[in-house]
Parts: sequence; C-alpha cells; structure tokens
Amino acid sequence: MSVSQATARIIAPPQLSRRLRSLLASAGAVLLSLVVGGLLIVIAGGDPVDAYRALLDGALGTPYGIGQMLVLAIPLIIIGLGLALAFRGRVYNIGAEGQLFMGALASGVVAILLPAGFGPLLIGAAIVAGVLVGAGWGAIVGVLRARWGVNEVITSLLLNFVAILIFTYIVRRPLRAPGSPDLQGRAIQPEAALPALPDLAVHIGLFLALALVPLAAYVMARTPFGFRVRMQGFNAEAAQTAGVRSGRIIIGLMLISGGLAGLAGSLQILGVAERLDPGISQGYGFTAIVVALLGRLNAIGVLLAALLIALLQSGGQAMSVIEGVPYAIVIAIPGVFVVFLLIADRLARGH
Amino acid sequence: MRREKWKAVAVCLALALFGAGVASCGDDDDGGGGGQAEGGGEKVKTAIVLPCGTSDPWCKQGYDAAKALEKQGAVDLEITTNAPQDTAGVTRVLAQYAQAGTQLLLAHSTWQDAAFDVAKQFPDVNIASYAFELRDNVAILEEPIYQAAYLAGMLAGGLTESNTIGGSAGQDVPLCHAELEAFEAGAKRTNKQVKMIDTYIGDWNDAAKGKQATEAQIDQGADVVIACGGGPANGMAQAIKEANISGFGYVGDMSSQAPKNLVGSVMYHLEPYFEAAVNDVKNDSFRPAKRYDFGLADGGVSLQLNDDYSVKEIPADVMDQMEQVQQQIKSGEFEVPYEAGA
Amino acid sequence: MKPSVSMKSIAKRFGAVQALAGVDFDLRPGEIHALLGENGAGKTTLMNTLYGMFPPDVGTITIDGREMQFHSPQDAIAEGVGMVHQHFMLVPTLTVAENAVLGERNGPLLRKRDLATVSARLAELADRYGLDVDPRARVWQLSVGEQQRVEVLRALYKGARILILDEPTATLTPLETERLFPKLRALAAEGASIVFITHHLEDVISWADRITVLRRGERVGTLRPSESSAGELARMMVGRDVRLMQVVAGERSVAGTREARRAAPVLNVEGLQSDGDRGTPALRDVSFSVAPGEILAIAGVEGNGQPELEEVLFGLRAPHTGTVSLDGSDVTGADPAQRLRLGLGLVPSNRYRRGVIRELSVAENLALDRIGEAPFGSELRMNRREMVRQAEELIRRFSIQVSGPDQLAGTLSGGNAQRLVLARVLSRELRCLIAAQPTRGLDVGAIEFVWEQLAAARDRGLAIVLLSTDLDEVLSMADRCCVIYRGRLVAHWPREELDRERVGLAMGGASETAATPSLSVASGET
Amino acid sequence: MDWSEVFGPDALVVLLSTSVAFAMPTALAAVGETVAERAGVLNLGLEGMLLSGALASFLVAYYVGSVALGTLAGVAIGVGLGALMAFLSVTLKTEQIINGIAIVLVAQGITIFAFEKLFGGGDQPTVAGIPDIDVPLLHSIPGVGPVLFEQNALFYVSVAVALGVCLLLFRTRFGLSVSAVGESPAAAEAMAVSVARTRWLALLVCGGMAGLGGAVLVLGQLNVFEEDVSGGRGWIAIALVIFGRWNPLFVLGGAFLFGFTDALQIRVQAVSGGIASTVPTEIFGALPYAVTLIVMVAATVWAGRDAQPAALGVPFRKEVSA
Repeated sequence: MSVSQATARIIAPPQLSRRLRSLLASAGAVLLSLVVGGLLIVIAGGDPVDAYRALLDGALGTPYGIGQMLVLAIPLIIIGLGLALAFRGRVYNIGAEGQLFMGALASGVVAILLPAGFGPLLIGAAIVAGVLVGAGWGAIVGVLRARWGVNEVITSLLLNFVAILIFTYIVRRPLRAPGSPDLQGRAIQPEAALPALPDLAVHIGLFLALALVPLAAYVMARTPFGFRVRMQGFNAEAAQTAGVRSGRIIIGLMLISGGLAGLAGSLQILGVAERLDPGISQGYGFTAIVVALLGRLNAIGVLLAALLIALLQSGGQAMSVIEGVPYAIVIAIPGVFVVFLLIADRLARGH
Repeated sequence: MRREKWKAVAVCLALALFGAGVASCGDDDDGGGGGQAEGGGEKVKTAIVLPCGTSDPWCKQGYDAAKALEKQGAVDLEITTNAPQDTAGVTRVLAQYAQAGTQLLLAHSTWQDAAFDVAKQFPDVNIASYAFELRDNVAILEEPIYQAAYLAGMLAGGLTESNTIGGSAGQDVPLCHAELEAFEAGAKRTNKQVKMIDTYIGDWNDAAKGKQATEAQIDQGADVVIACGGGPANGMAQAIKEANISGFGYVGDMSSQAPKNLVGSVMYHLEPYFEAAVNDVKNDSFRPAKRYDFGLADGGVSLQLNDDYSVKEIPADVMDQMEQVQQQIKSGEFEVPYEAGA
Repeated sequence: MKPSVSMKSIAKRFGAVQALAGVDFDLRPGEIHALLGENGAGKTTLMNTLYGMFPPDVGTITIDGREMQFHSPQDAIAEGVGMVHQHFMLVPTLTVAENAVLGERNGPLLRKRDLATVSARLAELADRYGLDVDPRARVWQLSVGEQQRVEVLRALYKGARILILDEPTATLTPLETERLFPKLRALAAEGASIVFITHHLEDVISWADRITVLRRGERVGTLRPSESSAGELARMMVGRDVRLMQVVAGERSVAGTREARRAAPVLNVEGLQSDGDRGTPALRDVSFSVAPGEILAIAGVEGNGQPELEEVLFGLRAPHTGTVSLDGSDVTGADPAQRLRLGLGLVPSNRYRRGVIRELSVAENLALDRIGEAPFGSELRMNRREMVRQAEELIRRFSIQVSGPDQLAGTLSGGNAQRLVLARVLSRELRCLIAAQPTRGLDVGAIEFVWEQLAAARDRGLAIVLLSTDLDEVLSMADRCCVIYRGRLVAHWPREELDRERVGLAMGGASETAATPSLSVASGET
Repeated sequence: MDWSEVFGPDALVVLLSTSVAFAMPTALAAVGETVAERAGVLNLGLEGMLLSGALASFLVAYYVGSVALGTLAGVAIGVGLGALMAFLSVTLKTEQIINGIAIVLVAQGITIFAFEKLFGGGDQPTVAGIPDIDVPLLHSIPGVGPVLFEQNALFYVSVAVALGVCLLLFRTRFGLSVSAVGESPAAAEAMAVSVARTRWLALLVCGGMAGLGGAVLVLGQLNVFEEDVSGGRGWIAIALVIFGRWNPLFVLGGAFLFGFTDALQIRVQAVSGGIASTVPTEIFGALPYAVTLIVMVAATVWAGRDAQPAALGVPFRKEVSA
C-alpha cells in the first residue's frame, strides 16, 4: 500500500460516500492552509490565535463588516459560477479579469453618457451593456478555440492585458474625472447608482448574485445543456459522436462565463466605485478561479467558497489592522488553499 | 516500490519549497507597529494606510513622516502596508480603523471614493487623502512635486551637453504630466535649446520597462533624466548608473540607488501635511475639511541635492539661478506653471 | 532439451479479476511456440510478466536456468527478451532508428553519428532476416506490416534471443502473414525462441512447433499440432463446442436478400476523397450504396482507410470531395447531430473513446444521444426518472451485466460496454446503421450476441454498413461485400459469390483489381 | 517623426541589443516551458517560478553579495517549484492547468510577504550591477558584435544555457525520451523509458530555466526587486511556446521578436516625444500582446496542431489489465 493510499485511509475511509470524502478533503485543505497561514503569522511576529480571532470579528463583528465582506463576495460568486460551469466543460477561461473590465467599461460608459431621466431603466441598460460586452469579449476566445482549436488558456490570458489597457485609456483620456490627479474616470449619474441596504451598506447586486446560485445549480444539474457540458468535459469525442456540438458548447461557455464576469464588472461600477475606476477589481477574475475550484465546480460550493475567501480577505485586513500582521499573508493563502486542495482531493480519491 | 520513493522525494521538495518561502522571511522587527500605547491622553489616534511596501519611495515618505509624528508623541499610530488596490478593499481597511475609534485616517493614495464611503459610514472619523473633491470630514492632500521638478529642470538645463533631457512616467496622469512639464520648463529657463523626451510606459511597477524607457532616451542623446512613479524611478536609477549620466530621484531620497549619478531628488515631505492634519484634529478645526497644500515655500516639497554626485560639475551660475528662483518661489514672486495635460 | 524459458505457477490478479491462476509455461531454444486462447484468457498478461511490464504475484521465471526478478521491461530486455505488442509500441513522430535507441542507457549523448551507426546496424539485421525497412523513415509514414517489421527489428537490435509476438497476424493481410512466418522460422533456426499469441487456429496449426492453450487464466494443455485438430483446439479454447458462426446470417433466405437489393438504397456514397490524421490520402474515390434490409460489409486490413471511412460517413471527418446522401438528401456537410436526427446510427470502432463515457452512469450512457429529446425531457429540463426507467428496460432486453442503472460505464467489461452501445444505437428510430469493428476484442459469447442483434436489425429492414477487419465476421454477416485496400474499394461480390480465399487475397491487395496500374501509383504514394 | 532614428543602422543596433537583453528572461522561461510541454506537461506555473526565482536570487545576492550564488539560488527555487508542479501533475496526476495557476498564486503571495517583511521601512534595497563584457574580436563585428557580444556575463550564461537546452532536446537520449513521453507515453514505457521520471526531470529543467530567467531579470538588468517584478513575462513565455510550434529554436526567435516589439514601442515613443501625446500610449503598450496573440493564432490556424505533442496535458496512467 502506497504512502498516499495510507494517508487516504486516514483522511477519508473508503467506506465513506464520494461526496462526503471530497467534502472532507476540502475541509482538510482549508485547515492545512490555515495552519500555513498561522505559520506565516508567527514569522510576522503575531499570535495566530489572536490574529484569527481578529480576522473573525473583523469580518463578522459588525453589520458593516459583514456588509463589506459581502461586497467582496458578490463578484466572486458571480464570476465563480461562470467559471465553474466553463471548467466543467474543460474550457479554461483565464480571462475573467479582462472580461470583467470590459463589462465594467461598457456599463460605465452607458451610466455616464446616457441622458438622465431614465431612472431605473438606466441601471438596466448599463447592466445589459456590461453583460453583452463581457460575453462578447469572452466569445472571441470561444470562437478561436471552437473554430481553429487555438488554446483558450493563452488567448483569454493575453486578452486580459489588452482589456485593461483599453479601460485605462478610456479613464485616462475621454472619460477622465476632472481634477483627479490619477487614473480615475468620471462618476456615473446618481440615478444609475445601485441602492444599498441600510447599515449593511451592500448594494442590491447581492440579491442578483444569490439568485444566480440556484439558477446555475439548476442549469448544471437539470438541463440538457449542463449535461452536454459534462459530456464534453469527460470525453469530447464520445460527446461529439452522441451528437453534441462541441463548438457551440465551447462558445456558449465562453459567452456565459464572459457575460457573468461582465455582470460582475458592471455591478462593481454601479454598486461599489460609482465611477469608471481601475480600482473596481484587484484580480477578482483570478481569485474567482480559486473560488470555482474550491467550490468543486458546483454552484453551492462556489457560494460557500466565495464567502470563505471573502471572509478571509476582509477579515485579513482587519487582522492586519488590529494585529499588525502584514496583509500580504492574506494574498498568499488562496494559492496555498488550492495546492492543498489538489493534494487532499487526490489522496481522498486514492489512485 | 519506486513510485513510493518518487512520492517521498516529491513531498520533501514541496515542503522544502514552502520552507524556502518561509525561511526567506528572516527575523527582524515586525513591519506594522502594534497599537500598544494605551489611551495616549491627548495623543491623536491616527492610522496611515499605504498602498505599497515601505521600501517603495512613495510609501516610505508617508511612513517616515507618520513615524516622526509618533516619535514626537503627537500621535498614537497604526500602520497598514501593501493595502489592497481595489476600492472595496481599501474601504474595508479604512472602515476597520474608523471602527476601532481612530480619529485621523491618513489614506496615502488616490482613494477618494473609499474615503467618501467610510466618511459617510463613520461621521466621527477624519480622513486625509489624495482626493479632488472635499467632504466635511475628508481633507485633500496635494502633491505639488512639480515645483521641485522645476528647480531640478533648471539644473538639468545647465548640466546637459546634448541639450536633450528625458522624463519617463508610469502613466500620463496630471501628477506626472505636471512634473515632467515643469522639469522641461525649468530646463528651458537655463538653456533655450533644450529638447525634452517624454515616455509613458503604462505601468507603475515594471522597473524593467522603466529602465528600457530611460535607455531609449539615452540613445536619443538624453544625458539628464527624471522619472515619475516607483517602477520608472527605480529603472531610471539603474539606467543612469550604467550609462553614467545624470538624473533626479523621485519623491524620496534615492541617492542610495545611484550615489554617483543622482544630482539630487525631488522630495515630497509629508511631515507638514500630517502635522497640520493632526493639529486640526486636536483643536477640532479639521472640519470643514480643507485642502492641505504645502509647496516649496512651506517645506512640502524640495529639491534635495546629493553630495556624492560626481558625473560633472554643476555650473556655479546655474546653481545660483536655481537658488534665486527657489527664493522667488518661496517668497511668492514666481509661480511654477502647472500643466496637468489633456 | 533444456528450456530457455520456464515459468512456474505464475499467478496475477488485477483488482477483482484473477487474470492468471498458477500457469506453467516453458519455451525451448529454436522453437516457435503458440500461445492460444480467447480474449481475456490471460495470454498477454502471462507474456507481459515475462517481459517485465509487471511482476507476477506468485510464481517464478527462469531463463537459461537462472531465476529472474524483472522490475521493468529494461531488465527483461537485458536478459534477451523482446516483445512485439499487438498495438505497436512505436513513437510515430520519431524515425525507425530513434525508436530503436529509445530507452537505451549507454551515455547521455545521442549525436548524428550515433544514430548513423544504429541505422547501419538495423539495415544489416534487416537484410539478414529479410525484414526490409528504411531506418531513417518516420514511423507514421510506414504501413502496418512495415511497423511490425520495425518492432521485430528493434527487438533483435536490442539482442533478443527470446521473441514474443502478441497477435502478430491480427493486423496483417493474409499475404503479409504468409511472409511473416518464414522469417520467424529463419530466426528460430538461428537458435532464437519464439512465442506468438493468437486466437487464429489456422496460424497455429500451420506454423507452431508446440501449442499451449489458456482458458480463464489457467493452462488447459500443451500439445503439438500433429497431435490435435482445429476442432479440438477450439474446444480447449472455449471449453465447449463452438457453434458455427455462418449459421447466424445463413438463416436468411437468399430470396430475402434479392428483394432487399431491388429496394431503393437508403445510403448513397459518391466519390469520397479524404485525408488521414497525418494529411496523407486515406480515402480515394469511394462509392457505394446500401438498401434497406441488407448488410454491406466493407472488409479490409488495418491501415487501409476503414476508420477514416467510418468518420466520414458519420460526419466526424470532412471529405475533400464526394457526397454522402441519406434517403436522397445530401448530408455531406451535416454534423453527427443532424445525421442522428435523420436516422443514421453508429457503432464506433473504438467503444471507449467514442462509444461510452466512463464517468457517467449506465443509464446516462444509454440516453447519451437523446439528451433533451422526448421522452427524456425538454431543452429546459431532463427527465431522469424516465431515463432510469428506459435504462432498466434496455438492460433487460440486451442483458447487460450491471449492478444497476447507476453503475458507472467505466466499470463495464468490453462485452457489456458493447451491449450498452448497441442498446443505445438500436433503441432509436434508425434508417441506416454503421457498425465499425462491432466485435473487436469480444469473446465468443459476446460476438454471437452482437451478430444476432445486427442480423435481427437487418431483418427488420435496416440498412447496415459493416466495417470489419475480421474475415469470419465478414463471411458470416455480409449480404454484399466490398474490400477496401489503400483507401480504395477494390472488389465487390454478392453473398453467393463470397469465398474466404478471394476476400482474403483482396484484403491483401492481391485481387484481380488490385493489380490495376492506378493502385500501383497509390502504393507509390504511401 | 524621423524613422531613421529607429531603423537607421546605428539606431537599429542599439534597438536590437536592448531588445535581446530585455527578452532574455522571457526567452529562458519559454525554452524551459518548451521542454515541459514536449514531455507532455502544460506548466502554467511559469510566472510564479519566474517571480520566485527573481526574489530568491535577489535575496542571496543582497545578503551574500555574490551574483553567482544569487543566480544559483534563483535556479534552485525554480527547480523547487518545478518539483511541486511535477508532484501535483505527474505523481498525483491532478489537472495541470489548475496546478499551474495555484503555483502562481502561492508565489505571488509569498514573495510580497517576504520582501515587505525583510525590507519594509528601509531604503529600496539594491544589489551591485554586473559590468558588460566585450567578447574580444567578436564584439568588433559590425552589427552583430555590439548586439550579441557587448552584454553582461549573465547574458552569455543565459545564451549558453538556452542553446544547451536545445542540444539537450535534439542531441541527447534524454531529449529523445522527452519527445517519446510527450508523443506516446505507452510506447515509451514499453521501451523502458519511465514516463514519470522523464516528466519530472523535464519539469525540473523547466522550473530551473524560469528561475534563471528571474535571476537574469533582477541581477542582470534591474539590480532591484519589487513586487510583481516579473510583470506577466511568464504568461507571455507560455504563449511563445505555441507561437514557436514547440521547437525551442523558433520559441527563442519568438521571444526575441516579442522583446523587439516591446523595445520598439518604447523607442518610438522616445524618438517622437510628439507621438506619445497624440497617439494613446496604451496602443504602444498593447502592441507586444497583440503581436504575440495574432502570430500565435495564425500559427495555430495555418500549421494546425500537428506540431503539438499528442499527449500534452494528459496525465499518463499505466494500463494494468489483461
């Protein structure tokens, strides 16, 4: 019996159901990562216990704190759902960050330039614009892969750089905020701003995000599309032979994951920054990859994972404030998460 | 059997890797200062939030100024470095401090939206940031570094033999644009034929690109250069060291990076800013919040010359001219033109 | 005479399967020894242990009287054991010489002149044993027969005195087979000991010095051809009297066939031209048509275009020129989805690559090509209950051995997987069925089942195209038969005129048509 | 503007020599990735390996004061991450794409943390630069000389290593094994070439190359470290492998083409201070990515994927069955 199998026995006894095992695996991974985090905290000269306590009540101590955590969770949930679906079909969209920025740009432009007086319609228009442009940006990648088999990882990745450059230009020149000393675009019209919940101070995009979870779950588990995506992911040739049009699936997945990233972007503009601002995202598109994986490419899982990462990061800031522990630790942890998750996961399944 | 052996090796390597990451984190004093000072009487509970590490010139200036105030016993200081770059993230950090009863928040970057958001949520907190609009409890910090750049430009005009000077910046934003324009204007003042090359590399951190940009300017004959932004400045320093030409440091004293080649640095001093803000908080005069703008006259910015500079002699007359103008600026007779660009 | 190899009570278990249960086997210098048995009898497993692919759980292997502990093929090769696998273990993108040096351990460098020496050595061996191949050719450019020669050559190059050939004739034309064995005989004459694994009785009787028969991981016996008959060997293999396969199709009246031929064709194929994966021509001007209620068998040996034809017919590969039409409507440009809808069905030649999805349940696999169609729900919702219900019925009708509809398809045996594929394909409304190698790798029981199903479908009026490399299958199933050679249909007979000799020769390219100049041009190209 | 300032003989020489130098880190990483991919492993961790290599080499050079040791440290950490990638992708056979991304995330976090921990509050630390060495005779060859033979020691080392790896792939038994396991693992295994072992080694080489790239970036060019100093070079390197059709020589060529466009855009700005103000600088910024993207797509569309190793991205499981 090999080392790993031995460990597997310990982590997850074979008699347990597959689902429970992978759940245990996730839990184990999270635990291990927290241990590593603790190690770093000690090195930074902090006390892990206090630090983690600070982390918890920083994130959950007050309504406002909870609200701030949710604000971060919203884009992670929305993008994570799209990526989870795409990854199920083995379409590795690494370009969510760029799609987010393109979506944000589109809805920002709409929310700034459209004449006032539309009220909520303006919000609607802005969001639609964001989704469409995000989806379109994703579709470029989809078409290249579907039509000529161009590796989507690379194309989506390179397009991130391009998207961000386009965004930068717009906020630097045509739509720059008058008087700003830095890269900041104009503020959106007040009526385009998403209303926020009292004392939580979370924009109502939250409900949209939450509503998407069951929807995504349904699409993945109950619809032929979701099933074809899995077929494609498991065995593309067999899927094709059974009449699945892989090209359409690939483009579809890029449209959906791109569109959702675009949606996340437009919510960041309308609900958080309320102006065209490069600060709407710091690698959310990449963090969402972790979320999708940590969530086991399953909708509920994505929801939980997003909340966990959000808790970690918003709490992590509290930690750095209260315990004086460098925030960089928090940047390191998600990656450590995935590594351990991969290991624990494989061990749980055994060879 | 062999497979197990491989696994064992692999595990070791994987662990060793983390080990490396951890071990390399050495063992000196912890970066952020803990808020141990128990209820420091009239001390103002202050926190400074920095967008970068404290070895970055921009952040170091803020860090040092705040530390200085702490030493004077004026403030009871908390520090956050490497704060997240996204608005939501910064908002969280600021909010954390506001929540912890911090009286004065020094948000050391262009964080207007975050500041406004927190200011609305926590009416008691006072915030100073690089905003461009005022709120009752959000004050504006100005960075008139272009004034010092003008003086630097005057020296550059005198130093250049090729009559070509260069400036590279992270982005074409007003802050940098004004700095480069002033540098050019200053140079023109001491040397009519001066030609200035501007390069915007489109990245605040990529020192390699910054270096490349300066080198390209050097190839175009530039023999005195300046930069705007951490990456560009670091790259510039390395480039002039290798080409052994002259240049000016940005925001902080960068002479340690190119001791022989830096004529000096256009310095940004935050002590007066922070001091003013702290005092306003102390005397309840912070609100309605104001625009803190300390130029050359008030010691907010300065041109700090580097004694080790040895590429060539600075012509005495140029030096005198520069010092005169410095006086005129201080006395207000002369005002450095501010060109924010498109 | 002292045996060069002697294996004592070899046992090997894979998970639940006891592949070998204490098998004895010995091999003498200079003999050609046939290892006979059905699929899954353990022939290959036994030889893999001798070749060091994996160690036996129990048992000893002695070579020239010394006991061996092989941990990898390398150890075996070092002891002079060489193996020619059924699916050639050659790297297509490398040259023959490079394939030969692969895995060699002498020195890190591999300069041009090292390869030159190797090529020289190979060339020398080649004409010593008449195994003509060009050492500088890239493997993917070679025909199947040539590739097999490369394998043998490589084994010799690595100094093999004990040569194992796994199903050497499975992929060869009768002609190539005719050429292969004398060469083996020559090798044996020089003192090499040769084992060849097969389930073809003819080869055994005509070429083996001794025969060892395996059944279900046990040795049934070892005997000389002179001491036995085909019938006896078959009985030893299967453990019961084998029913003669011809019966299946023979039950059908010739009248029925004629009437079928009068009906309008369902599938019409005109002048197909297509390339293989490597961009070399694979199909050259292929035309045929199939009528309802008849089986058109297209016989051929591997590497002559059957897979490409299969893919083109089902829309998995686009032809350069030519048309495929179904019930008169042109479907040349249609993708599999559309063809399925028009009533075209496919039993794919590679059932694990294209037939089933291992990670999905049997129930899901049974509904694979009707997801989103009634009765399995709409595009908005799948009806899993219905899926399971129908699955249970199909499992019964096609007697698929499973614990239940939820069992993962990946856990099915080859036979059951094929039953699953048939169940899925035949349970939908079909006009025409393409059955590619439907019985490859199946045991006798499963083969009979598949043939009965196909015959039944034919009798229900389905038009069937049968692509097969198996002569027995062709002879017993075909109502009409073509032979595909180097991408061309080179011969065509109605059932009445079928005979083993003719078809065999045509498959080898030696039929009367095969001699036409156009073909020699073709062979020049490949 | 005066284009002779960009493409005139002298200008061109300078342009080329800078682009070659600045492309080197990317080039090294790309060649390393070529080895990994030819062996059948898609290593997306490259950016992280580059970044860690940069930090490690900087730290050692800074504290020990030896560029040589620093470089070795960079290589070492790269090899370490290569081992992690191999452990996940080859030993545990988890999804390669995901492993790579995880490695990048870890590397980014740890480097920022460590650097701030060590230097927070102090002056921007720098290490001594290394002087350019003019190769006797060769450097006086007009054109080529200044471009290739007036660079610093690390540059020559890099060139040697890069070419060494090409030889490794084309002129050694290991190289042959690499193509074999990348093309048909089963055949390799049957010929006693261990797929696991070969892929492990390939990934160690890949990691080492990326680490070296990081070292060259920091010790050979910048002499300073800062967070995210690798600035996406690792990602570009991966694109360049497809761009170069998995042939290390073409990949090298691609890397230098990329470096050239990058140097070109900065230079064009410098030459025409004017253009920068009218033409948005972002267009210059996007140029290198656009060029890579277009050429990569074109390469795939025309050449198809036949150059791609057949088993790329597919974990190898020994077929143990009767």
